[in-house]
Amino acid sequence: MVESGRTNPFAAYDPGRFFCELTAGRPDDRGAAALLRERIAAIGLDGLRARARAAERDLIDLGITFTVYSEASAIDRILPFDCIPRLITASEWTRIEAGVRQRVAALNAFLHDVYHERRILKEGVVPAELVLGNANYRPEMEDFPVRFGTYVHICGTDLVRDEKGEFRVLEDNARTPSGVSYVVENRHLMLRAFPDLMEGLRLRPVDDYGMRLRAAMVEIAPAGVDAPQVVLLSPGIYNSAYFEHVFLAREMGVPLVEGADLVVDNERVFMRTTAGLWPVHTIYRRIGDDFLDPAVFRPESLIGVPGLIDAWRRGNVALANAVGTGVADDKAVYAYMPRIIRFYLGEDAILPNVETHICRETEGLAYTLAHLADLVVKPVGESGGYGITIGPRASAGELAKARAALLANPANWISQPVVSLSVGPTLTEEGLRPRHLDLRPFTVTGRESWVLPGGLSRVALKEGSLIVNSSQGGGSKDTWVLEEPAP
Amino acid sequence: MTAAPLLARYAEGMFWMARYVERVENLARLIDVTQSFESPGREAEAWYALVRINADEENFARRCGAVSPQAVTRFYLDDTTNPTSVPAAMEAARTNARTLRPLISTEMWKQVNQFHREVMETAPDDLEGDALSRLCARLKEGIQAHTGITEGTLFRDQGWHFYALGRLVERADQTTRLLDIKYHLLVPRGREERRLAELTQWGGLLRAAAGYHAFRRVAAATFDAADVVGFLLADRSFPRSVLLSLHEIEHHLTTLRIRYGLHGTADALERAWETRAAIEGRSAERIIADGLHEFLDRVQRDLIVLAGSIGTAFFRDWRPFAEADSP
Amino acid sequence: MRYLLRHLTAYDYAEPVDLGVHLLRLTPRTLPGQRVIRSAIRIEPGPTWAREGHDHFGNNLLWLFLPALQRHLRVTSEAEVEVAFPAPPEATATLAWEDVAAAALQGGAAAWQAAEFLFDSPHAPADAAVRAYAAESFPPRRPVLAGLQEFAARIRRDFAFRPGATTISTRPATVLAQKAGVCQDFTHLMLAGVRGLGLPARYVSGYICTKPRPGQERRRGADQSHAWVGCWLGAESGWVDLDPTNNLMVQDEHVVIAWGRDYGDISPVRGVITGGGGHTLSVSVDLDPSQGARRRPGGR
Amino acid sequence: MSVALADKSGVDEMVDGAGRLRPHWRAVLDRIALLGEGGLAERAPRLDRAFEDEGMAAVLPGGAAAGQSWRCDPVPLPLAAAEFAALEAGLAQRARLHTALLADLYGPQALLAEGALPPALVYANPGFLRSCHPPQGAAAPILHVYAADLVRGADGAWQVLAERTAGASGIGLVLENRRILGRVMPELLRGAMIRPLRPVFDYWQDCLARLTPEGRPNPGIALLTPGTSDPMWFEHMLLARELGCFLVEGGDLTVRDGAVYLKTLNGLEPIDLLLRRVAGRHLDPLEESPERLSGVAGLLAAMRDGRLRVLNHPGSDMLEAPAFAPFLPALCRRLLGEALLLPPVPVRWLGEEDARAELLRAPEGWRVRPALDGRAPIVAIEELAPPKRTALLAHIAAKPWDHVSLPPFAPSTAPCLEAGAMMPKPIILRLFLIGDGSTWWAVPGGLARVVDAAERYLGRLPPRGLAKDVWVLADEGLDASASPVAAPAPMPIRRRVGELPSRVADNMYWLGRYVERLENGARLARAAADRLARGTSLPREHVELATLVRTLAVSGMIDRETSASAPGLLASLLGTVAPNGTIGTILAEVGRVTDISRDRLTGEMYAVFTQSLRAARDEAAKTGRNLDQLVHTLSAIGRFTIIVAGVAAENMVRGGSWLFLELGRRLERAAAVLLVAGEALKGPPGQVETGLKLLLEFCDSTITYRNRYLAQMQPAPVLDLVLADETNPRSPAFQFAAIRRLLTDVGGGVETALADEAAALLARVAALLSKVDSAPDQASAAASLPPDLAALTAEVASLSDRLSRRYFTLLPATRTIGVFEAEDLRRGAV
Repeated sequence: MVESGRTNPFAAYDPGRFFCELTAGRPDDRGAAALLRERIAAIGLDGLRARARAAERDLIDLGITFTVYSEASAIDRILPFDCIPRLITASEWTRIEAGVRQRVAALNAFLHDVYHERRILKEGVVPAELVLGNANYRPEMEDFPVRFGTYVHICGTDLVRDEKGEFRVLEDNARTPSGVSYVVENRHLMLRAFPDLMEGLRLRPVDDYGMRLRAAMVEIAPAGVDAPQVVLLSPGIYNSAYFEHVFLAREMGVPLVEGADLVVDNERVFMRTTAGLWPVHTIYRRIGDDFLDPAVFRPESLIGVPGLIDAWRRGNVALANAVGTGVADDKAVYAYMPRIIRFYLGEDAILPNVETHICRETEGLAYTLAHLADLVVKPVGESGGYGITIGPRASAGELAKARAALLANPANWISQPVVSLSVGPTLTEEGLRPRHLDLRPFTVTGRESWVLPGGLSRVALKEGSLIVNSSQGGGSKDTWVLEEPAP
Repeated sequence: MTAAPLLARYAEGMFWMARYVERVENLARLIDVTQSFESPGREAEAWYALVRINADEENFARRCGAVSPQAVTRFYLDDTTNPTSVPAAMEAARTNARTLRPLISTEMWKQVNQFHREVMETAPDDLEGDALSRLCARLKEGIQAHTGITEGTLFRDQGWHFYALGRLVERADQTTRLLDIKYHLLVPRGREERRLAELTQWGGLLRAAAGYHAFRRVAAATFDAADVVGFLLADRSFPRSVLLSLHEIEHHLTTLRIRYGLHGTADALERAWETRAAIEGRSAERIIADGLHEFLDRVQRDLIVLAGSIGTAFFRDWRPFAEADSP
Repeated sequence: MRYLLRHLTAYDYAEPVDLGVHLLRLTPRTLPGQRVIRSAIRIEPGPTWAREGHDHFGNNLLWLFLPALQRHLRVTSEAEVEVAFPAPPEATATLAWEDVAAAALQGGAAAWQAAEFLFDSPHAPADAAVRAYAAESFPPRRPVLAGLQEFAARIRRDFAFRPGATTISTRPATVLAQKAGVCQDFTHLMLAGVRGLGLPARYVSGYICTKPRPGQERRRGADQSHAWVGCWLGAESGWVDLDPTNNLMVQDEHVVIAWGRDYGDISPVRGVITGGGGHTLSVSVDLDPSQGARRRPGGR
Repeated sequence: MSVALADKSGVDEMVDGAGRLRPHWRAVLDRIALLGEGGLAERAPRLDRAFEDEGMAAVLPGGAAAGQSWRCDPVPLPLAAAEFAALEAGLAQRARLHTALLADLYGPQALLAEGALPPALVYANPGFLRSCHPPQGAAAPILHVYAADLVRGADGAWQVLAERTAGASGIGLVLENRRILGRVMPELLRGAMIRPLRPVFDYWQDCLARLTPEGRPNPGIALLTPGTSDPMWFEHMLLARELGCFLVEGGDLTVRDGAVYLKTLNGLEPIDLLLRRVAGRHLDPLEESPERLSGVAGLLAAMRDGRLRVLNHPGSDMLEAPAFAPFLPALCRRLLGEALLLPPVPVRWLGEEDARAELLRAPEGWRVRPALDGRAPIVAIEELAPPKRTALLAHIAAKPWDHVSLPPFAPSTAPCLEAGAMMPKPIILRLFLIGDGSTWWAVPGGLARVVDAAERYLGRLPPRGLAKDVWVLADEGLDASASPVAAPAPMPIRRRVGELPSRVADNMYWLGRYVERLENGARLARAAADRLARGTSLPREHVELATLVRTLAVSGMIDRETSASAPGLLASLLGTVAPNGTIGTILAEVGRVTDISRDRLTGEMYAVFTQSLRAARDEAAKTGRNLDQLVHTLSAIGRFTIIVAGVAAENMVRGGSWLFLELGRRLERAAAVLLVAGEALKGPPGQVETGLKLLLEFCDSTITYRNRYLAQMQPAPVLDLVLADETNPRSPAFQFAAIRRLLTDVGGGVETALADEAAALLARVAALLSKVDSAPDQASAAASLPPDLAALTAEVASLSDRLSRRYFTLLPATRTIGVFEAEDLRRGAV
């Protein structure tokens, strides 16, 4: 059914059994959600659609796009943007913020430990082969000191929300998490296109991310440098996230460089300028470990900087994130995160994991095999939604294939129950409809951690879909964190 | 606190973005003038001159074959696969702008981006009848908006100087080529009784260089070929004259050298100075008597070398340790 | 009769004048009945450029370009003139006025120059009432001069000489209605009336003797520029001048400076200035009989 | 395509009496057929639109509403080569005849003495200038342009209805018709074998070269226009531009010591040739019509003295009198010894007894018009109401020489597009000739004017109407683009930089200031609108908005009192962009100045300016009363201002116009940034950071600031960037440096006083900065700046004043003395 523009767009909206981010009653929102619904209704479906179209046009004009490459051509696409914002109350945010800080602290402690004493492995809390045998483990990092013990300077923590409204961590992104530019741009877009929706609501601002990030990058620069030169290293304009790189470079006020712009001479890193070589002290890199230095990792990499790792190891340049962090955000390690937090911090995880069964452990494998049709089975060390089997939706043949794969290499798998992701009203062809959401807050850590209020809310635009990745048909929403009530 | 100097890649991007933008403007103007001033019965010749000015004879023959107004406009305005077309130039300008995104204002990028899309949406209908002149007007207006934003938002730092160099080099090159081709179309016919017809053609040439009214104001009454050649080559206030372009090129190179200590400008400066001296040293009559084509040929070669030496000094081929490393 | 003429025009400006261009008609014409023995015009401040010449009507002209930033302009015209205009023909012997009118309109060798003064002019436009007033003196076939003399006498009789009653733009019809004015108004009135009947008539400017002759009353219009009417009596008799202000035939009390269709053609000191703010003007005219070379005109 | 049959009353241009197509129309119909079925009807509205947008009416201040301008019918009127050649010969003969006639009438007047012309035609003629007829004789009067209105009689032969010897109004329309037709319907002209109009100006300039008084190698040439209020101003502008001469008004010229000069920035420039578009009798208030001060005092003296040549001769207006027509055949034999080739329409002068008698016998059926005024309309006696008719007949009886009579005439008809079909409409053809005093050349085109049924023929071109492009077909075998002109010696190029009339410099300066004022106003309003949109909850946002409101109020854009609340501010902002608001008024002013400066802008620049300006004004005039509309309007204004900036940066010749446009922009921009800085820093030191952020936003410098400095918002670096950084295109320092360069150029390196002042301002900015930089508490130091900034702003204003006084000061008003006063006759003596 397609609703006409005049009816209340919420009339036909039914989130079913899922937690709805806008219609679930939350006493601590102080009426914000109701106010927002009223305002959305006042604009009406036609109004929403017209303004959304204008907003998309704006995105295209601004070139806020990612690039999809096929053989014949390169097409610039915008990340689909849904104009109905997601609301987070002040108390919810307090909890999330504390939770992701705790988690980032644990990740950094973990990384420091595995590249130094390996206490956690020696004590058997985490299986040693899971770490040392991991493809993302970098022996080059062993015994290498990083400033403040911070390996993960920028961390994106993926959260979901179950039927009860409980936030759970789905995944840690400790390598080169992306998407933060959308958080800021979405807010700008909402300010331009829907100023009336937020009028009078006190929202936590998001526009100082660049400044915070730059401050952290300056902090981590090699000691003794007076005015450290920070750069952002991008694979170049053909990278699908190029827009985000530009955005961050501009927001930070640092040069955006490509590999070819940097040269290493005498174990120091320089950039090529019209006036000659200019020293560089901190590199916020948006290139994977493997491509960073063809002299050390993949020799065929054209986007890297030969000699970079040497210079880094000499302490002449800082890299953010550090090399070798991939070992910490592995799905296999994820399962152990509650134990890791307890090990290093002596606390329980503030934000629980999604219940996870580690198939390398006998009970885990047994449980998984027994409940295969009810579980989501995920490979470890992969990302992007590929290779996943969702039990309740899988055919008998698919289940059989998954079972075989599990038995062949149990250590490569974990399983989780189907999390019923929360939903938010989303503008579709039919009208406002519930669509599943996740949330990725970003944590910036130099000497200390700072969490960007809100984060990226991704939405699965297909009905019933749980896959929120942009490459798989996901979109995004602006995330509104309400300010603490005034004292 | 000193800011970091300009990345070499940015300098290159600025230079090339400006060249492509200038190219779009020149093409739009040429097409507009050709269409407004085509002589009855001699359309094909007029349109083919456009192809020759852009040194596209082979390229055109391969892609289009026979010359007709329609073929030429399609070739330059609606053929994205032709590397010398307006869409191709705009694509290149945008790619460079994308590279420069961290450096240029949001307004500037947004305008390039919008304008690029507008150019890419050119449809065959836009080349028909009166739509063509409207299209050319839109193209020119788009470039003028680009220039205005650049003027108002681009800091006058190194990047701006490279931007200016790009526009000026391209402009000087276009003006010499325009003069070369048009002059040879006109002069061999020079029988006295056709003088007026030629003057009319010169008017078309001046319009193509956007200098018609300026010239009218300078040349009080009648004029001849030498006046036009002199104006386009050596006028000191006409923005598209070769001399003024060279003069400004020198200014920008000198600023880069003095204010930013870029000593790689030496070669290019010398080249600009020599070319300028060659133009200033001789009257238009003298240049024509000695062979205008040969002279323009030399200026063009000089410009190529000039652009090359800017490139060698600052852009792609720049090898910081090449000399030290070589045995 | 010999006269010494002195005509002083003085402009005083509130603010300096940036630029002044002037056209003077102050030098008496040389005519069969008028001999200009000497004449001089002094200008202060001295002009940066001057040209002498004649206008379409043969009047003497002087163009002046004055230097910038003057605060005043003084023009002094001095001349010694001997006048003895021939006596007019016997009035009853002149042509019937209708014949004069027809000859003038016809133009051609005998009359084409007189025909110029047949037509309306800006200061003497045709007017039915004025024409009717004039026509009373022109019954059919009346000799033209007889009609003119009677017309001039009627003006002298019917109108009061009253400075300030009119301005330069007052039309003859208004003058006729209010029956008052100055010499210029009477001249324009008479021009409009006579031309309305198809007779050529011209505006003559000049001076009239300042001091009355023994036994006569002082003439109206003395001490100033004066104006009267020249009338064409046909190819043979040519032009005679009548002064309606004083009801006189012009013979030896008047000095002729210039003539034209009306005042607009002969204004004596005409100029275009830029700046200057307000100004005051003072004029004085003396036309006194000279006793030989008792006093040299021109002051030197 | 339907072609209605020609009305019986007149011959039809396209079909003969038997309904057969005349052969020379074949070419036209073939071209039209190329447009396809309905193609003509489809293009017609676009043609109308183009004329409204770019035509003559579009330049009239305020723009013209639809239907107020000249339109061009899409169907041209072709003239066969032989027919045109005959017309050219006939009209050239008439032009020669008129030249000879003038030579006599402003010389010996033998024709009057012989009785070949009645005196009334000369002496009652308001066009006869006595000041041009000195008794001792003068140089022979010269005709240089000539036009004639023609109608085709029932016998198919062309007759001359009226002649234009003063100037040839309408030639600009001819060129515009062809240009716009060529642009909107290029297919129509492509490949048509018609003679091009382009050589017109080349020929014209050749003529001017030959007409230059001898011994003047670099003549100063000017075209004198009554000014922008003249309905034909567009044409004057076009001609001046194409002929490369100055477009001047009376006030731009001055006569010094007997020579004519143009007042320019560099002083006085001599003028040798004056093309006049002002009636001869309004040229010189000293000698003619003192009541009009539109002319130049002393001009005629300079002309008589041989220092200036006026074209056409000031006295030539007299020949437009319709009464000359019946005398022309005899005069032609008498003066040229030739038979008159082109007959006039059968006009009779009522000064002739027979003609008068015939008219009075049966007045019905006669047309009457004033004999001596070629611009007065023709009246049909039978159409007059009885009292008017009686009055007219009485007037004719009293002053028979004052009128002419003519029988009714039926102009030929030509097909015009009406409601998609071709309909025959009566036309009058105006052709134009250009000459150098001896030889004449006809412009190979013309103006075919459609005579509205309601309109009686007027002597002058009406302010609007429907015209047809006239195509002169090229002779077979003859090169269409060749023309029979002998080559004169080429003239050397003459530099004209700096010879800018002060009036034009003034206009360009204000154009620059207004455009920049618009940009700054739009920027501030935009910043306020954005904050209004997103709401202001944080204290910082309150401070920002309050600062913006203050700045807008100080700039006179809004009223501070009524803008205190959010709805009040929105209303104020909408009010300021409305047509009667401050920004709306500036927009209108920009439009006005653009129009009157049009002769200084190339056609391309003008088109770009006006199109984007119109878009901005259209947006501003929309009735939407919401934020969206406001933002749209501000964007459109922004687009206009950047386009002007773009054109100024790359497309304008670096001459006087450009210098003053730039000066205006730079001064205004410097003042605006200083103003915003002053307002942003008002307040306690604790609010300084907020002010600094706002300042960075206004100056587009946020990204650069981040690029150069760390996140920390510190007063000294921010103020350095926005005020004192000479590389920042928005900083006052950048403007002052530019102003110094511009003023140095304007002063020609000789006058340095003003440039030195600009340099002093630059130093003042630097001093302000060091004050903040060296202070122990930068925030307090910054908060103490507003008085200094205000002082600096005042100095910018004073620089502007001095600049105006130096370069634009208009001379005080001119007046006449000694004509209207005549106190000497009225002073109260006795």
